[in-house]
Amino acid sequence: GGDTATQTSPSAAPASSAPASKGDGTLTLGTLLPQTGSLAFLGPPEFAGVDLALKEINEAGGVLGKPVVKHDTDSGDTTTNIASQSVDKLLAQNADAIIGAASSSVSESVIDKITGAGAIHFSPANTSDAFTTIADKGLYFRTSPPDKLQGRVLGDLVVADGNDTVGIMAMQDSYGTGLADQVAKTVADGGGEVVARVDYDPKAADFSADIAKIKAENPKGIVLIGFEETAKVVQELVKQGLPASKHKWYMVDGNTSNTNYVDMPKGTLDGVKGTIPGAAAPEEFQKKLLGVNPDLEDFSYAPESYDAANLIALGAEAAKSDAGVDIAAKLMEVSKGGEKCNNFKQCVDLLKAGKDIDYDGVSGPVEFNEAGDPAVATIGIYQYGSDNKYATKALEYRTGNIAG
Amino acid sequence: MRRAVIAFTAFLGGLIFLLAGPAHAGPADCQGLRGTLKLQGQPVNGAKIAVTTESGQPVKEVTSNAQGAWDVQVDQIGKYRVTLDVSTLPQNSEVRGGNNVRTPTVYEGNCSTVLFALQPKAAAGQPPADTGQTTFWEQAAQLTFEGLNLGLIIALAALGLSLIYGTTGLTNFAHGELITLGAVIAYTFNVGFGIQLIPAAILAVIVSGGLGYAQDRLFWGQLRKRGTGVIAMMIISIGVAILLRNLIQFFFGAQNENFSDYNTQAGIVVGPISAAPKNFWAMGIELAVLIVVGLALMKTRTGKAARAVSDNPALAASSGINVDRVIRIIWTFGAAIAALAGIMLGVSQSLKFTMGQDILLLIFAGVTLGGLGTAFGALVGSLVVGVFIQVSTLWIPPELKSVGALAVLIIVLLFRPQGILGRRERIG
Amino acid sequence: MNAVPESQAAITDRTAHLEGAAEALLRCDELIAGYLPGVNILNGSDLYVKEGELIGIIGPNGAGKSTLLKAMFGLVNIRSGTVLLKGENITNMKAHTLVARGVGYVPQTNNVFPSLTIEENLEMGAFQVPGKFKERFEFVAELFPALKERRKQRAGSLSGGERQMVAMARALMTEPSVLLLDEPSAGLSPKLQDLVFIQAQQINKAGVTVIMVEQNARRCLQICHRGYVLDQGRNAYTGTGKQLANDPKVIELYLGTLAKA
Amino acid sequence: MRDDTMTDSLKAKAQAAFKDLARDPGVPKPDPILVVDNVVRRFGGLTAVDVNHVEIQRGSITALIGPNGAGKTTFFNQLTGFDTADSGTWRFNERAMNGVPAHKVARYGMVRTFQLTKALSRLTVLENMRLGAQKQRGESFWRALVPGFWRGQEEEITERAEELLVRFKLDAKRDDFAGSLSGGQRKLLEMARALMVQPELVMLDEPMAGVNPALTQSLLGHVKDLREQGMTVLFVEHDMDMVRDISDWVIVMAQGAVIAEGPPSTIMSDERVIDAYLGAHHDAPLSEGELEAQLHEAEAELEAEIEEETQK
Amino acid sequence: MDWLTILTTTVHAAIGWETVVYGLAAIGVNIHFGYTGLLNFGQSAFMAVAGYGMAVTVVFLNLPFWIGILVGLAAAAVLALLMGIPTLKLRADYLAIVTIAAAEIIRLIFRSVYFKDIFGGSDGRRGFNGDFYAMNPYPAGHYGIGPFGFDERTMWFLTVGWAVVLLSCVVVYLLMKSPWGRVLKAIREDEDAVRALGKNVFSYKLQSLTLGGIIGCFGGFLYGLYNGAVQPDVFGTEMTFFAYTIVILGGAARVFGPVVGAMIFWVLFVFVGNTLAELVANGYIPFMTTIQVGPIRYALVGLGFILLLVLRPQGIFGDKREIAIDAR
Ligand SMILES: Nc1ncnc2c1ncn2[C@@H]1O[C@H](COP(=O)(O)OP(=O)(O)OP(=O)(O)O)[C@@H](O)[C@H]1O
Ligand SMILES: Nc1ncnc2c1ncn2[C@@H]1O[C@H](COP(=O)(O)OP(=O)(O)OP(=O)(O)O)[C@@H](O)[C@H]1O
Ligand SMILES: CC(C)C[C@H](N)C(=O)O
Ligand SMILES: [Mg+2]
Ligand SMILES: [Mg+2]
Repeated sequence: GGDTATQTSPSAAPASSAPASKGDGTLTLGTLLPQTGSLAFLGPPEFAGVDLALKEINEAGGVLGKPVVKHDTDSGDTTTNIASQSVDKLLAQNADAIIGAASSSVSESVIDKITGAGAIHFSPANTSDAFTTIADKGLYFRTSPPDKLQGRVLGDLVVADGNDTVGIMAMQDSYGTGLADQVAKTVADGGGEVVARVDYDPKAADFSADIAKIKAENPKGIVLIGFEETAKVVQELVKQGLPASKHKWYMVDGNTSNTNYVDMPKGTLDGVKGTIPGAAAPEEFQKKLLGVNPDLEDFSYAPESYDAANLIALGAEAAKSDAGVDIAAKLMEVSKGGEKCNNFKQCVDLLKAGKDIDYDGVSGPVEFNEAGDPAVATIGIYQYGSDNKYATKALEYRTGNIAG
Repeated sequence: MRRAVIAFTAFLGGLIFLLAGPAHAGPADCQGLRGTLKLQGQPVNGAKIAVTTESGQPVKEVTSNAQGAWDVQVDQIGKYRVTLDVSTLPQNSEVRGGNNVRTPTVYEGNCSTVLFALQPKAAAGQPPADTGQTTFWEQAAQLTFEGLNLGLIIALAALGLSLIYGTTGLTNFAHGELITLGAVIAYTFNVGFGIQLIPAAILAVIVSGGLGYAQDRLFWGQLRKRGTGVIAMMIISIGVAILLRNLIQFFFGAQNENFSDYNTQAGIVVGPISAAPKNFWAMGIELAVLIVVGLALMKTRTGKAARAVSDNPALAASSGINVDRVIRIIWTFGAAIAALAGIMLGVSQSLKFTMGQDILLLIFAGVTLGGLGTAFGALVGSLVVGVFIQVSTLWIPPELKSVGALAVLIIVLLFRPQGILGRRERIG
Repeated sequence: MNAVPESQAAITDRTAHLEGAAEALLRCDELIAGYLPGVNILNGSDLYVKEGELIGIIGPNGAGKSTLLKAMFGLVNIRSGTVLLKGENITNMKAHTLVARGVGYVPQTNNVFPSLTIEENLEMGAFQVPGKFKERFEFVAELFPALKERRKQRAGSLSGGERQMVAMARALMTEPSVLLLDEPSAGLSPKLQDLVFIQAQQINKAGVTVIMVEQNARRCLQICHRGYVLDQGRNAYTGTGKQLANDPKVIELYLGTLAKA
Repeated sequence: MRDDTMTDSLKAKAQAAFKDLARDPGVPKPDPILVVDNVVRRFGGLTAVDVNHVEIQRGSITALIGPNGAGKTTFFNQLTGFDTADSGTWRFNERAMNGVPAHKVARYGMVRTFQLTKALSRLTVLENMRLGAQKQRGESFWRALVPGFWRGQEEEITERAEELLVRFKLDAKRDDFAGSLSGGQRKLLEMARALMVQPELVMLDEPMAGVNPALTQSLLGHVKDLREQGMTVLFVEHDMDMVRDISDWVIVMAQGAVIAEGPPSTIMSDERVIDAYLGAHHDAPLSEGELEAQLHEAEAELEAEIEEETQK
Repeated sequence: MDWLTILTTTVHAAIGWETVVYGLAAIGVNIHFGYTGLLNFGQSAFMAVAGYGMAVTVVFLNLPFWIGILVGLAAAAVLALLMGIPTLKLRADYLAIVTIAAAEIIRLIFRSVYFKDIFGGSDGRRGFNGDFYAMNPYPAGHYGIGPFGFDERTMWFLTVGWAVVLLSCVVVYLLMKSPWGRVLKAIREDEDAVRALGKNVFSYKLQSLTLGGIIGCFGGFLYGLYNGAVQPDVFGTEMTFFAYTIVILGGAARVFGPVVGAMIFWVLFVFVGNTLAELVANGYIPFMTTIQVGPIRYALVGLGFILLLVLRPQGIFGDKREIAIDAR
């Protein structure tokens, strides 16, 4: 988050000095990830990523000589108040850093509470632009890139596929509308025309009216931005005569899923493309994840979660303290500029040897900028086959600077 | 509708001429602008394209190659102007929309694609090529159909609610969960045991009826016996709703699911409407059930007894009506009908553990609008709600569509406080 | 009320009751019943009716007359005591099963189904014998012609007296062998009050056992074979109708002198 | 019991006002408190009320009688603002009252009771009574917050309420919930509560139906007292003994219209009234002999019918 | 098993922010429903307009905190009028549905894209509680005994919160003992009878709606202040439902019913949830995964409420006799 924002808002200033750190010698991590709600399908890989990292950290001797402690909680989604209670519980358990939430909206709803308590708020999956400028006392970080990049890549993809008329169905929240704005801008710049844009309520009972609005304009390409409810949108598209065989559909990280569409008739999603932030995860990493949770079907955001846990642990080692504020001060340092290393054991050994390190994670090089966002990131472009699943190997990866 | 059909054919036949760049044409270290010009699916060779900086400084001019592709690499990132020289296009073609200037941005280490969509020039006097758009009236027709589709499902669900409310005075906030449960049971038979959906649905309706019976026998009936008031029962039903909903989530999961039959059925076109065959079947079944049950309530002895029990259970008992039995019959039917509504909802949308809860307010709105406790009122009210929700999106954003329907509810009740078909009580 | 009055009517005592009740069709013994936990409304009421008798129950407001009828009919929980019908123990039996045994009941208040039409109300009266509906409907329609005219009107919109007619008619839809009437004449015009009393007597003549609670006490005592005076949930006096009607104490405490005529 | 001679003289005084009046429906009274013109209320095809002109004499006890369904209660509903008349005007103390909402009607001094009683179930009997009192300081939001403002008044009210409760034999029930009262007790409470309002005109809808005769009798004395205090009473009743005993004037309604007016003695012998309302046995309860005769008649009829049936 | 955490979170829940916020919502509902018999199922709307009124004033209009509070209060009062004038003439059950509908309309407007610039769409508004915590008189530190206790922020919040709760209780106590309260209770029983006695029923209902709404509105402020954010979806029907459950748990028409009800509610909620989570995390319930804890917790909580209400339908403070009267 931008400390600048804190300063420009005078009303927030008195509270912006983070409370005294309460390091107790043990690094305590809390997870705030979706066990329920509309992102529940992304919960398993994220939990697995954190679990894997923790396993490696503790095998390597823990942090500050003690094993890292972890508490799992559910983030639910914005329609429930679960996240808030989970945070209360984690803070009561002296969590130094909280990994989560997945949904940007959920994160926004608890960020003041977490940072107000002086803990680190570290999301592996928030991509909303809002966090770049949010007032966070310097305690908010993320390993996932802001949607500026994803929007750019997706927009370009849509144009490159020759869609001169584009319809956008976007879930109405900070993530959905932000991403949709970025896509729309890129498409317009590149010569396409966004002929229909519907920001829908993900809780709506059905989407027939929304699709009717898209259908009215008969766009060539249709961009679907949302979470799990996209399955309903897909059905409605097919029903109203806008199937993927006649129109080109595009999806995003919130709905490019290998579990949500498998029971649809063969070929429903054939050829549909989707973008997910994150570089190709090495085979070996996926295998390790499967070792932690053999039932994994999606791997989205597992690398980001893994990196988040590692970074926090390294930050603590570098700061020689487990207090959130101290770790936060070191996070930028360990993420860039120094001797490269890419797992906890390797990095911590370098740290102990008194070296400056640059952690390069599974999800990418992870170099934090001032706002606590990764400065450079990779977006993968995936494509569905006739079995309504996408290959975990992307068609293409595009790496770029977030800024610019 | 004919126009829409033609539009699609046109689209498929490539009447619209496109120009598209391949998804990954350039080298990995590409930094600049690129694109591909196509007309009617054929590459356009020799079209001139000029790239300048934002301020107009010329950067480079290129011509499209045999594949129609062009490519300009730049050193500076930032905004550029790309102009297509229309005079170099094949005769009788033009840029769709007429604008031949684009202002893309180049980012570090990335190429941005620039698109000029080409189409044949419309001959003078001829209407412009059909773009496959739908007219207002086609949209209105489609939305009315969607409204009836939704309205009938709401009506069916509302009927179950209204039966139980009418007989026991219970405002059952757990009705949504009865709907979900019906759908989930059908799902279990259908997907879990591999039974075709129609027999699975019949089984599920029967099982749900049984569960409704059991629910009254073991729970609500016992509460009534203890003299629990209707308000207390209403609050208890909130607890039941929370319990059931989360149990369903525990077993079923939190994701959307679909029946294995009729899933994502492709739409067929009937007049101005595009809908899946299953929608028509479902609407037929719903209407039939509604009318049969409504008439049964008005005409049969048990139906009248149900209304009598609703008015005054003690007096009903004094008249020789076995009140508990009547209530159990109603619970059985109410739950069975709710289950059917759930299955229909699952068929037409998809299944989720909150599916019932999500439409509960609309159900209540339908029941209330029609007049509490009247079977046909529930039908009328629900149809009004359903149609209003969908049709209002012609004017308001779809995300606010429920606002329209709920506002109508309030406005109607202002002028008819007893609902559309309800009756006023006499005073004195 | 504790002072022993000088009167023709006997102050109730158990021996007389037990004697008379021996061959009764319906008898209640030492009923204790009430609505709220810990509050008894009936404090050991005794009552018996022989087959073919017409019994009147009178007493001040709140004495427990309605409660007694409700208790017999299974609408109030009996805490102790027994109710026997033809020797069968029917204590706390459900109302609808009593209807099947030939008991009919007209409540004092809330005695119609407001959202049902008059005709449907009467249909409910004949619920257990739907086949008889037509025939009985003609019968009650003749008694209360107003009802036939309005058969499609919802009972909820009827006037107080019209409701009372519906309530009475509803009970007459079945041909009960025991009929419990709770203030059937209240709210009716004098003309119809006559009708009700005559009707009650006629039904009784036809072999129906009738128990009638009335505030129109004089009229009631006039036609009944025996009467009970209930006070504070206990039988205060009992005797033949004539005895009670002429008893000075009963007159002073319960009948008043207004209608002496 | 009150001093008979005294009430009798008062009764005479009240009746003096009626002495020279014509016996026509709608006859003008010397000092009317309520004047009603052309009030019509229809329910679908049914004309429930169609009153041309009627006046209620101030300070009198007027009875409104008529067969069941004549429209008496509906008429009350129109006058007191509980229902909207299709047309018509009425003036109470010279003030036009149509369209005035129910609570204002009561505040102007015209209070009614309900035939189907409306006990405030989960309030105690005493609270029910207290509610009736008017102009309570503690009924305004801000003053309610400071008990000092209303304590004193509350005590006065309670005193008055308790007096009435004793009169109505409800004092033993004063702290019980009104919902636990018997049918007759509810009637009593309904009336007692209306009297708490201290209205100018009290309109009682069958106040004594279901009330024990002995109690009725003692309450009649109270009603006469009201007249003494200058209150006007308009009541609906089917108990002719009561009507005869206390009313100064009787208005008869049938099928929505006023068909006759007059003092009780003459009205009860009016042919139309006997026909439509009283029936043959109005002036005295059936004597034993009559009863027998009636019964025989009925039996004979029945037999004849049965014979007819069997012959068919 | 981390019994200590379970214990501390449970104890904290009893006096924590949820109890304060939901307690206030329930005190409002108690006035509406418990005393006046108004089935207002739109209580969450009062909380929403209050929270948003404050948030929008501070964040969007850049006005000071106190103005935000005033705006929130005004918004709640206006809502009471807007909602009350058309709906208070409806029969109880119709009123229930209409008020739910009204509350949903408000929520949908708050979350709409159309007004996103003002209300922030489905993400709501955040970053407005700085002034509130700036007023905190407690120096930084831990307040409490051993593991039981709060940091200075929470202490400040709870001090203010409980002061508001107690003040509300005093007001309710005074009012409901007065003739004013008697009129409300009478309206609950039968409004026609009250009308016949010359009371302006409509005006009293409106007063009741406004008063309960304003008390609920403090719940809305405090929700926003504690969480530092207001979001449309937390002000959904569930919040109102919980408030009703709390009222019934504590005993309707009892001054302290809502407060005690809220304590029971949240203790149950937190205790069940955290115990279960710990049991699962430590492998005592092998057939369940941590992911399934969420739903089972809610299910158990639902079950708990059912049992409480079944076993004690009159609530903690309620009078059994009252329940027995006119059960239907
Ligand atoms: N809301 C209504 N809808 C239809 N008919 C009604 C309605 N209210 C009253 N009526 C009819 O109007 C007529 C007059 O009713 P009202 O209650 O005024 O009679 P009443 O003179 O008070 O009779 P009673 O002596 O029996 O109380 C009755 O026939 C009744 O059925
Ligand atoms: N539903 C009830 N709940 C609690 N108490 C009740 C209830 N109904 C009646 N009671 C109490 O029982 C007593 C007897 O009532 P009941 O109705 O039997 O009297 P009653 O003799 O029929 O009087 P009335 O002549 O006025 O109808 C009353 O004093 C009343 O307090
Ligand atoms: C898990 C992701 C789909 C979450 C999404 N990127 C968001 O920020 O809301
Ligand atoms: Mg009685
Ligand atoms: Mg009447």
